[in-house]
Amino acid sequence: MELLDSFIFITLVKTAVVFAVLMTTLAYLQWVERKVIAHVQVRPGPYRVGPHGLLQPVADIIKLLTKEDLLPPYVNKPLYLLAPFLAISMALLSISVIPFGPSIQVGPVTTWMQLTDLNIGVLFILAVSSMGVYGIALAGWASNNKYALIGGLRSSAQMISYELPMSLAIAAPLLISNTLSLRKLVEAQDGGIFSWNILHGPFPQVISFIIFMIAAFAETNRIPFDLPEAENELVAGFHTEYSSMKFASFFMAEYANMITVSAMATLLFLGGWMAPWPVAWGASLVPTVIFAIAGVTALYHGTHTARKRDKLTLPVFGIIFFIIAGVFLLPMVQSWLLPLFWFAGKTGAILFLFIWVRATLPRFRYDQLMGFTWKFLFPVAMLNLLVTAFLVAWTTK
Amino acid sequence: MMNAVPISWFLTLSAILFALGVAGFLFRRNIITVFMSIELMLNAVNLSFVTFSYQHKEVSGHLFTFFVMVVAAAEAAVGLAIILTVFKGRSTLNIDDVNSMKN
Amino acid sequence: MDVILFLIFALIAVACAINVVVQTHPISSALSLVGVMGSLAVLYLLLGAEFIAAAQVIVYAGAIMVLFVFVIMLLNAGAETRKGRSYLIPGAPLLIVFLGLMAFVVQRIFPDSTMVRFGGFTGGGPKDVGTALFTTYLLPFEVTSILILVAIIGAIVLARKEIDQ
Amino acid sequence: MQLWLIPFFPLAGFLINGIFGRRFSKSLVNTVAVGSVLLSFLWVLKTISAMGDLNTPHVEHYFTWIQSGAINIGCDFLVDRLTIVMLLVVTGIGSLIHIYSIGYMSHEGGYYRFFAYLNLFMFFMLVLVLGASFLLLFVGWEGVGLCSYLLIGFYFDKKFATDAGNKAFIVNRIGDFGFSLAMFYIFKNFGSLDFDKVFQQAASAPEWVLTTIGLLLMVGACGKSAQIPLYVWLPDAMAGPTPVSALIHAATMVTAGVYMTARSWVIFTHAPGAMDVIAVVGIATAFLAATIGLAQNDIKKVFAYSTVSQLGYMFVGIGSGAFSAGVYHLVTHAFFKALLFLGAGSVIHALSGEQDMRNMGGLRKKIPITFWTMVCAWVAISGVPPFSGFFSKDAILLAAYGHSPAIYWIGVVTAGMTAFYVSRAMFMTFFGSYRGKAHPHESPAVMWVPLAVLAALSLVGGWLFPIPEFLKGIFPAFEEAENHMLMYISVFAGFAGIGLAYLMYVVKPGMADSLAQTFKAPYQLIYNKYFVDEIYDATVVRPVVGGSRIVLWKGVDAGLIDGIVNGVGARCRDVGSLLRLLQSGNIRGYATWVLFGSVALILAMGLYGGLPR
Repeated sequence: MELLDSFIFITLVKTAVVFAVLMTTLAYLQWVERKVIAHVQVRPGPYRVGPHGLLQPVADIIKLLTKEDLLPPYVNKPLYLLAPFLAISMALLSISVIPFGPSIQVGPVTTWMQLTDLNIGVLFILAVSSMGVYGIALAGWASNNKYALIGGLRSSAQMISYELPMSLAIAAPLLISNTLSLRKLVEAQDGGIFSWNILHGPFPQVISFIIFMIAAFAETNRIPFDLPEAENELVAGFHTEYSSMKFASFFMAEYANMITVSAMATLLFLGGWMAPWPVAWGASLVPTVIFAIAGVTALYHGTHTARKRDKLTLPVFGIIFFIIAGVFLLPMVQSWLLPLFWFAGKTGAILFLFIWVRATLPRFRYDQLMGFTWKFLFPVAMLNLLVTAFLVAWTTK
Repeated sequence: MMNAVPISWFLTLSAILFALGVAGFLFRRNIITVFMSIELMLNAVNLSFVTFSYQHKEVSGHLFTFFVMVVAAAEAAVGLAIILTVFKGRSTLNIDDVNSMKN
Repeated sequence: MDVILFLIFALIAVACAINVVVQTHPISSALSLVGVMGSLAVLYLLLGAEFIAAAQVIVYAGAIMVLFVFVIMLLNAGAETRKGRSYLIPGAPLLIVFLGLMAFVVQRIFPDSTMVRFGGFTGGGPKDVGTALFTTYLLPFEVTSILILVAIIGAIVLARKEIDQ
Repeated sequence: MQLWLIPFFPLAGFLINGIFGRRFSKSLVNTVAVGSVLLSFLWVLKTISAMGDLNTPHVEHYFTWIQSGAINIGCDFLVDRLTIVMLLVVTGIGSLIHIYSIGYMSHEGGYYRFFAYLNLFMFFMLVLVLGASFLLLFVGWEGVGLCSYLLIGFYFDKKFATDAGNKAFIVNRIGDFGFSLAMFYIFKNFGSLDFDKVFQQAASAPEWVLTTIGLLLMVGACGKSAQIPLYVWLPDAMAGPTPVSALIHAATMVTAGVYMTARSWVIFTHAPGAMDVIAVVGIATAFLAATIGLAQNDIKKVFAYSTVSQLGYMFVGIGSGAFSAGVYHLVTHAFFKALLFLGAGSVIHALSGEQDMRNMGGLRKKIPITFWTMVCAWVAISGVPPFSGFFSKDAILLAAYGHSPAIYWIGVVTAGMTAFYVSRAMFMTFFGSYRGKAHPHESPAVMWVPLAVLAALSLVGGWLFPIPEFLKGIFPAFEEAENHMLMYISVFAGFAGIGLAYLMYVVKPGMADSLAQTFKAPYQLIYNKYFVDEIYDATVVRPVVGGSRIVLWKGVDAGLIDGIVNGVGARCRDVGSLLRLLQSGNIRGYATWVLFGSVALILAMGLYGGLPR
């Protein structure tokens, strides 16, 4: 019974940690997005709440929680209430099988940096993400509003259609790694950048990666595939009628899905928490160097500041960065902090890509969107899978 | 004892689900609901297949379930297309109105 | 543990299935059916059918039922109209007899000798299914792909708009 | 020894001409056709030179054709001395006629079709001759029948030609039916259709079995070789092009019956009754056909009846036990009758299609080569010694005398009539003054060279090829009447015929007509061919057609079969209209029935076992 207790205990602790980290990330991802888009558009972005608007997410949360929760009289009530719940729970569910790093030792227990490892983890994620469409479709339908309905219809058609090339794109690296467990998938990519599936022989999965990313944009309804909530034609698409916490649920679901697909891309193609080159060549020093450079930059900008308040904040940030750089040198935390750094770095890069694309690209026309996946992505993904399968079969044995 | 489920429970569950599917088929008038009742029956049968597979400790039942799923997918595509066509022509989803095969 | 798990999900399945039948609105029925499928997926896991459980969710709940929901939304189908004769009189007694007979047969053929335990059968992973699929059941598999192709073509032919010449 | 090459060449020729001939030029078509037959002829010669003396048959097995239960029929080819004789006749005369056809057909349509058919005929004829079992022989037998049909009806846009083709085909079916029965009976009794196995057992079989088989085979031979009562198709077959008449209806196909009976000599020698029937049928045919020939005015009809008559002679030889004499006459007849037909063709060609002898006359000067070659045939067929016809006819008559003097005397009379009608034809055509309107011209070399070769063969073939000596090892010996008197009598009969014809058609040209007036009834009888066609029409054709119409069509087909079919349909409709009440068109109604059915099934299963314990 002690083992069971400890298993449940450990799982509960891990869940709490992951949940807290995820929620914080969600909140701050929103902030980062606004900041990045603002800088792309040459404006400062959120700046008022806290230094550099760092407390803006907290303010947003408070606003969303305290707003009046409107329940329009003409909606299908049970489904209207069910939809955001479905959306957020499906989005959060898939994070449970994603591994963030290797096993760590905390005191007497050794455990994996992962909530649970399914030997069909990839299938699980596919299954859960395929269920995610219900939230949006039902929200659209239950709102009893033509904009919402069209948004929901578009969304379900789009998600079903893009699931196909996505699954095919996922299948190709799986063939190379020969497993469905996400943890083993990463372990198979150990040994530097040329062991990652995106560059790994016998057939580098570059095409597969690109297809996966395009499909991921569509699955998360991000620009340029945000037809379901196209503001200028559908007001706000499927969540037109939602407000307050229910609106926040859809919002969070979208960002959680972004994180999930970014993590999936990292795991499937970019080697998960593996460093791009061996420790012998100084891989363990990379975070220290990066944070040190960040600290130097912050200190420099603190002395040559454009705004008055930055004179105080930027040096503080610089010092914090230096401290973090120092932490990465401690041998006792290196074993789990370094993998986490690489994982978060890769995922963050892909998330940055999401934001970058949002700031850059216009929206698809709807028929182009469907034609693109069925007439281009799907055949290419199929061909890529065939070539991969052929080469894998050729080189095995 | 509490740690194991008799296999007949699974089969009984399958029978209940199947009967409910039949009931849906018989008592519902909406053509889509009737169609979904068929899916429910297929699911009930799938459960029996997987159960038998467990009993015989081999994988064939899973394969049959797999094939049933594929057939169900094909059936859903064609069936829903037919429903769309029917609705386009008659603007009704009531199955009792679609009886022009008589005479 | 297993019994509790089974009972929970069996009850959910039966409740959802009843809901499928009694709801007058097709979209409620559809969502209940998704519930049945989800709980069946858990029961499949209990029976050691990992791959089938995943496929159940991906294919049935994630694709087929979405198609249903999609069509219901497209046709904007309302609650069903009550007209035409009811089949409750011949149907319900027959159904009860049928269910009773089925239960009787199951009890007769399968006495409680075989017990299902989680992990009692591990041959249902993707690898086992795939091996069987591409060796013993290769021909059915290929035939199924033809079936799918035919279904796609049939669906397109049925549902496309007539192009005016 | 690659015997298969012999029929293969004509087959290849047929395929090439049949498939591509339409696009070929005429010279290419006849190169292929004639070349294939010449190759076949050369291969026969090579085979003969390689075979040596051939005292024992040489059999080649190619593949098992039919294997089913007790039946095991291979595709085997057999060569012995009889086959060699037939091969030489078929390919040799066939080559000559192919060459002749180049000239004769040069102005005709369907050129490639004609040569393709001729090649196909050669193929089947060679299969017939080479086949080592009755069934393979039958394949060739039917094949030549088919080609005969195709070639008789070659001018298919003319009704009399297609009618003649149909007549030949249908009459031959009767004979083939007999042949098929014979084969079934052979297989039933001997368990095989191979010649060697059948003949091995035949010697010890009961006589009545052999008599039955022999008579059935005789029916087949009657059809193919135009004997009474099935001879009626042959005169009509003259509707085909003249080379066809020469090749198929004089030299080769019609002799298939003779060949088949000669090949089956073991069966016949053990069935004396069948032998007698053959002899009587043969002499009756010979005599009757000769009398009809006396009064015909169409030059080809005269020779057609002459052919029937001469075939009768061959059967007399067979029926008398003188198989080699029959085959001997087969060979010489092939020479001079082919020559007669080709000569007649040359005359017709010269007169641009005129066939009626009353419109000819005096052609001796105008087409001398044709005349002189036909003179050779004339003397040969008339039995003038020492030309070929004399030897073979004499051999048959002597053998017949040994068998039965009556047959001999009828044979002599027939020989006289033969000489008369051939002489009549010669005198009407070549002597006197020209009575026609066309402008005769001599035929080209490609036509008269084969004539010349055949003329030479007709003259010297008799002693050049001593067939009876050659075949002595195969056939049983027969007693030949050693009586020179008989020989003189038959020679005298021949000269008498010629003299009488000279008297009636050259010295006193009006005499024939006055004789016809005097003996009006018999003249009309033979002029109208004994009204045989009319009798057949009245006794066989009309009853069969009428019976089919009334009994089979109106009674059985329309009444019984249609009644059953319509009745079944009507009852089905009645039952269906009852069952239709179930088909409410309401899908939930159907589902209820299905549920009801499953409940009933499970109940039945529970009540009547099917469940364990």
